[in-house]
Amino acid sequence: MKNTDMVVVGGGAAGMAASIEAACAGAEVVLIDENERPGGQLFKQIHKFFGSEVHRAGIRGIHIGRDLLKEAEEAGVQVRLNTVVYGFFPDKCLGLMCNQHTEELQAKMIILATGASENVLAFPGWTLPGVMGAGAAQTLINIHRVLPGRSVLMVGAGNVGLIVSYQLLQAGAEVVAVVEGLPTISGYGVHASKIRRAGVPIFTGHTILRAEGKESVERVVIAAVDKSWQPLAGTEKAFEVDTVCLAVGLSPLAELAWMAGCQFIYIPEIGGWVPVHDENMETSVPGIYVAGDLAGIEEASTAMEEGRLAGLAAAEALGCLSSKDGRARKAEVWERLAALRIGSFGHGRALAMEKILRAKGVG
Amino acid sequence: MKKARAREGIRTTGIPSKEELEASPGYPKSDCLARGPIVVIECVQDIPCNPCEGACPSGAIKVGNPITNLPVFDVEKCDGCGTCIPICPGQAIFRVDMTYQTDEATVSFPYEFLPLPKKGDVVQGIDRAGGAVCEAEVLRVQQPKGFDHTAVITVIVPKNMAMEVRSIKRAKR
Amino acid sequence: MPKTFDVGIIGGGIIGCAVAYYLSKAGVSVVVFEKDHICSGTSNANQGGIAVQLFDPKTIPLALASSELFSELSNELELDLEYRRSGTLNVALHAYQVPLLKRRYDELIQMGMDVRLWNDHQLRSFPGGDAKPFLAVCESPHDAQVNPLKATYAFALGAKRLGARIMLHAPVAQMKTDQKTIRSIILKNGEEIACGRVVCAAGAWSKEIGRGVGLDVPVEPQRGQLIITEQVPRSEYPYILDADYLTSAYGIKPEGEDEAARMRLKMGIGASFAQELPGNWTIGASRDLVGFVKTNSPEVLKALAKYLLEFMPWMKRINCIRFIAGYRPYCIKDGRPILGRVLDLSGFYLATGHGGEGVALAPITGKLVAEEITTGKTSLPIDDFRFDRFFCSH
Amino acid sequence: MRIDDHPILGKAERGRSITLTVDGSPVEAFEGEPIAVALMASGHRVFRYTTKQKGPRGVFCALGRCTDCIMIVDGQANVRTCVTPARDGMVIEKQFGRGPREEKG
Repeated sequence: MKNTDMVVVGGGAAGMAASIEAACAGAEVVLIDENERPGGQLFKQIHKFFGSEVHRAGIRGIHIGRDLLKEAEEAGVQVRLNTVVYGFFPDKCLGLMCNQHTEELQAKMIILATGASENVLAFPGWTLPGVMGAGAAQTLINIHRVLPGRSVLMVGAGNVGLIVSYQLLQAGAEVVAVVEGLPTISGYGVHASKIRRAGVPIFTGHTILRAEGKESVERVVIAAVDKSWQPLAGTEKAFEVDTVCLAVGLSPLAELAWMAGCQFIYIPEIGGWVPVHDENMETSVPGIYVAGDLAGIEEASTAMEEGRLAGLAAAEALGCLSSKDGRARKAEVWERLAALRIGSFGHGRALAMEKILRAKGVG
Repeated sequence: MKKARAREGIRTTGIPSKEELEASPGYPKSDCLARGPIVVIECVQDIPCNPCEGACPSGAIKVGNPITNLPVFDVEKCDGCGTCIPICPGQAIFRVDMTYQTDEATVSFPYEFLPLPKKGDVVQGIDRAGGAVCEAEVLRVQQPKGFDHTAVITVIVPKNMAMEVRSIKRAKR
Repeated sequence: MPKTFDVGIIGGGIIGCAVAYYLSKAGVSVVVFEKDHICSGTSNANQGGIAVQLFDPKTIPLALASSELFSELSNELELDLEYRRSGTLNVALHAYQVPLLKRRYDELIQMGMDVRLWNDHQLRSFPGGDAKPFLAVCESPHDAQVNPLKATYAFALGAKRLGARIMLHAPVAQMKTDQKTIRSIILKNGEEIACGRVVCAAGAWSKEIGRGVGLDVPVEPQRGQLIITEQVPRSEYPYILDADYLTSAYGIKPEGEDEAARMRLKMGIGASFAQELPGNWTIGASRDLVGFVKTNSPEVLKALAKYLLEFMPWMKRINCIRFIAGYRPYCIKDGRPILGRVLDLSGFYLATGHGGEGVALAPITGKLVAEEITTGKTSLPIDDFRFDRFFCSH
Repeated sequence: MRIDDHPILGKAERGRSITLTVDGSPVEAFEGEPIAVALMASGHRVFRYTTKQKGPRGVFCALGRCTDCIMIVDGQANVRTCVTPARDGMVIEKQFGRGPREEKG
């Protein structure tokens, strides 16, 4: 069996940042991703990021992704693409599969940065072709450069729903409306303003009743809902669309963390079941770290910071960083992370993170 | 009346209300508009974000600590250069020049759609709700490399529309 | 005053639930103590096979009766258990297996079973093209498959409908006895429940339960690993077995013809490939005694996959979607189940040690143990399965 | 419905033009792009029909996770077209349940 210092599973924002930090500290790092190219969801984030200069605010996600790839290469991270981690076995041994061949790789430290998957919403007609995740539509338009349809109804006015609506417009589709069950828009108001200026109505307090069509979506019906989420009779509106995008939240992709025996905690605000971890992102299983959406659904900026934190902490645990240097470097990241979790949009996530730390007994 | 107001505002409609705008420290007081071209920051939520602060060459925008502070705009220092417009990830910064002509003002805004209009095109001016409110003549389309594909378009509109027009109607592709 | 039931059953797997059902049907008041939740131990990690042709001849009458009971249970329990008589093929891939297979065939014929040995044409026409040629195949067309999860839940729900109480997350701490007679059960949370009789259906955990009343129940957890594939079209032969399962019955040492085969035997791997109703194949099975360790090992998974391709090379391009491990409650003395009363402890019954045959034998186990509790007699003889057998010298 | 030009991403860079056969008809694709992308670009929306309800399915997650877009590719069923790169000459068929359409005489 092959051995290495560190394996990072998932080559998205968190995994790349973790790999770079650990490799720069001198660890031998293998970064594994099941896709043909690394970057995770960064390469479909074609909008400019928020935050401050240290978070690379004002830069588009694609460019941050390109920079991370370059840094990873320069740091000597071994990137293995098209490789699925199919199992987590005892003694930190990972089962890998690539081109129908399997092998095992054992690591002293493992960082799981497996990301998240989109939630679905069931309604009559939701299985029809044309109903898809908002993230799916974003992949199609921004990476593969193909429109999923000509006219779209977006369900969900969180940041994903708002951003993807805007990007669908940029790609040349029409977005007939954004529907949000809550009475208010939960994403950033500025994202909502952009699509309102572009002529897209946002129906808060509304839900999708059904999608209709013979072989694929041809029409949707929405309606206002009361306080108990029941549709109000007489408020139905119909739209002729060929696509419905669902932006109704994300859930951590936690299979490997479950297999590794990590302790979990249920926190709906950040996606449901998430692995408990300490301030170094280390889980209840010593030597196994988590970062990014797996550690609680947030955004690319926080994912990168969490990745850096996990990479530094794991490098420190390996002895690649002195505890003095490690502590100083981690303190910088903690500060940057804290800055992203303040205000009315960040407060709930900050509380959720405190809950996780308390569950680990370090809060 | 009260009920109607509860349904307004950025959290409900996606459009900042008049009250929200006027309460924001980035939104210039109406008497400042007569001075010449100045930026109008329509940032009304405590998003952790501050690139506008660093972008301004004359130090007219202050966010400070924490970065969820709303940007504070100092009209005295603003020379209306508009460097901040393409930088704002929320596309919430505009420029208004009420001194352009007697009856006409100019409005500059970020724009990321194709096709781009050309100087001299007469297009429809669009307000914050996406409605066409007036005709607008394209005065300038700036898209230098540093803007990273965010064009900044300047249109000429009737003066009374300068604080309403925030974009233009997208042309069919 | 503690709560009172006629019978307390320890274990909410398929055996415990089946015993609870048949007792409830006989009008007995029953409580099931399950330390976790229904089907959380062994009954959720197996292939649901009723491969009668592999059974030890002493157990075959029970297996046949059990399969008969299954054929009625979907109606009786008002839930489709996916019971189907899809048949099994027992396959000899290696020369040393051929006489074993033929010997077993003769035995089964003598017992009156409808089994067939394949002729040359059938051997050649097995689907799969370039398959390693099968040297001999014994087909048992009445062997069956059932969905083990549905069956366990159906028994539990059926018992509940008839008034049984099922206590989940209720691990047993101790059993109170008085004058060599069971009196009550005390749960880990301190609750005491009086029951005149106790059935230990604790599967792989039976040793610990037995120890609590001073009995040495010779059951150990045997780990079994399975791979589950994606759904593919239904095969004409959805249940394929390996003649190596007969080696222990006839005291023959299996031969490793090459390194891979030697490794396979070392890991306790024998072919048991079963296609479930939705189309997924379960690829088993491995057996090893490693204590309560429920993790999979990559070596076993790879060896299983490799072995599968010796039988069905066309599966090379099929995706595996999961793998699981479970405990088989294995009787380390003779591999046979342990059923019925215990002489030294009045009111204590065993229904355990079913190894890899718990699902197949669940209905008959439930029926016979219930009969013994309610009437003192059983409709099929169970002397060969009694706990006392370990202490009688033959 | 390909996006040839884009305000942020510019002109599309694509692989070599190739041809797939989809349910017997030629479909243009670009080498290396996911099969599903070529199908969507040529207006295909239904990729398969489900086993029990015979309901149509198309691309749902576009990440290789949900398996809604599986088709028969070069005779092999259950191929996730959203993550399988297109190669010249590939033969692609709609999947009916677990495999090809059952011809009933």
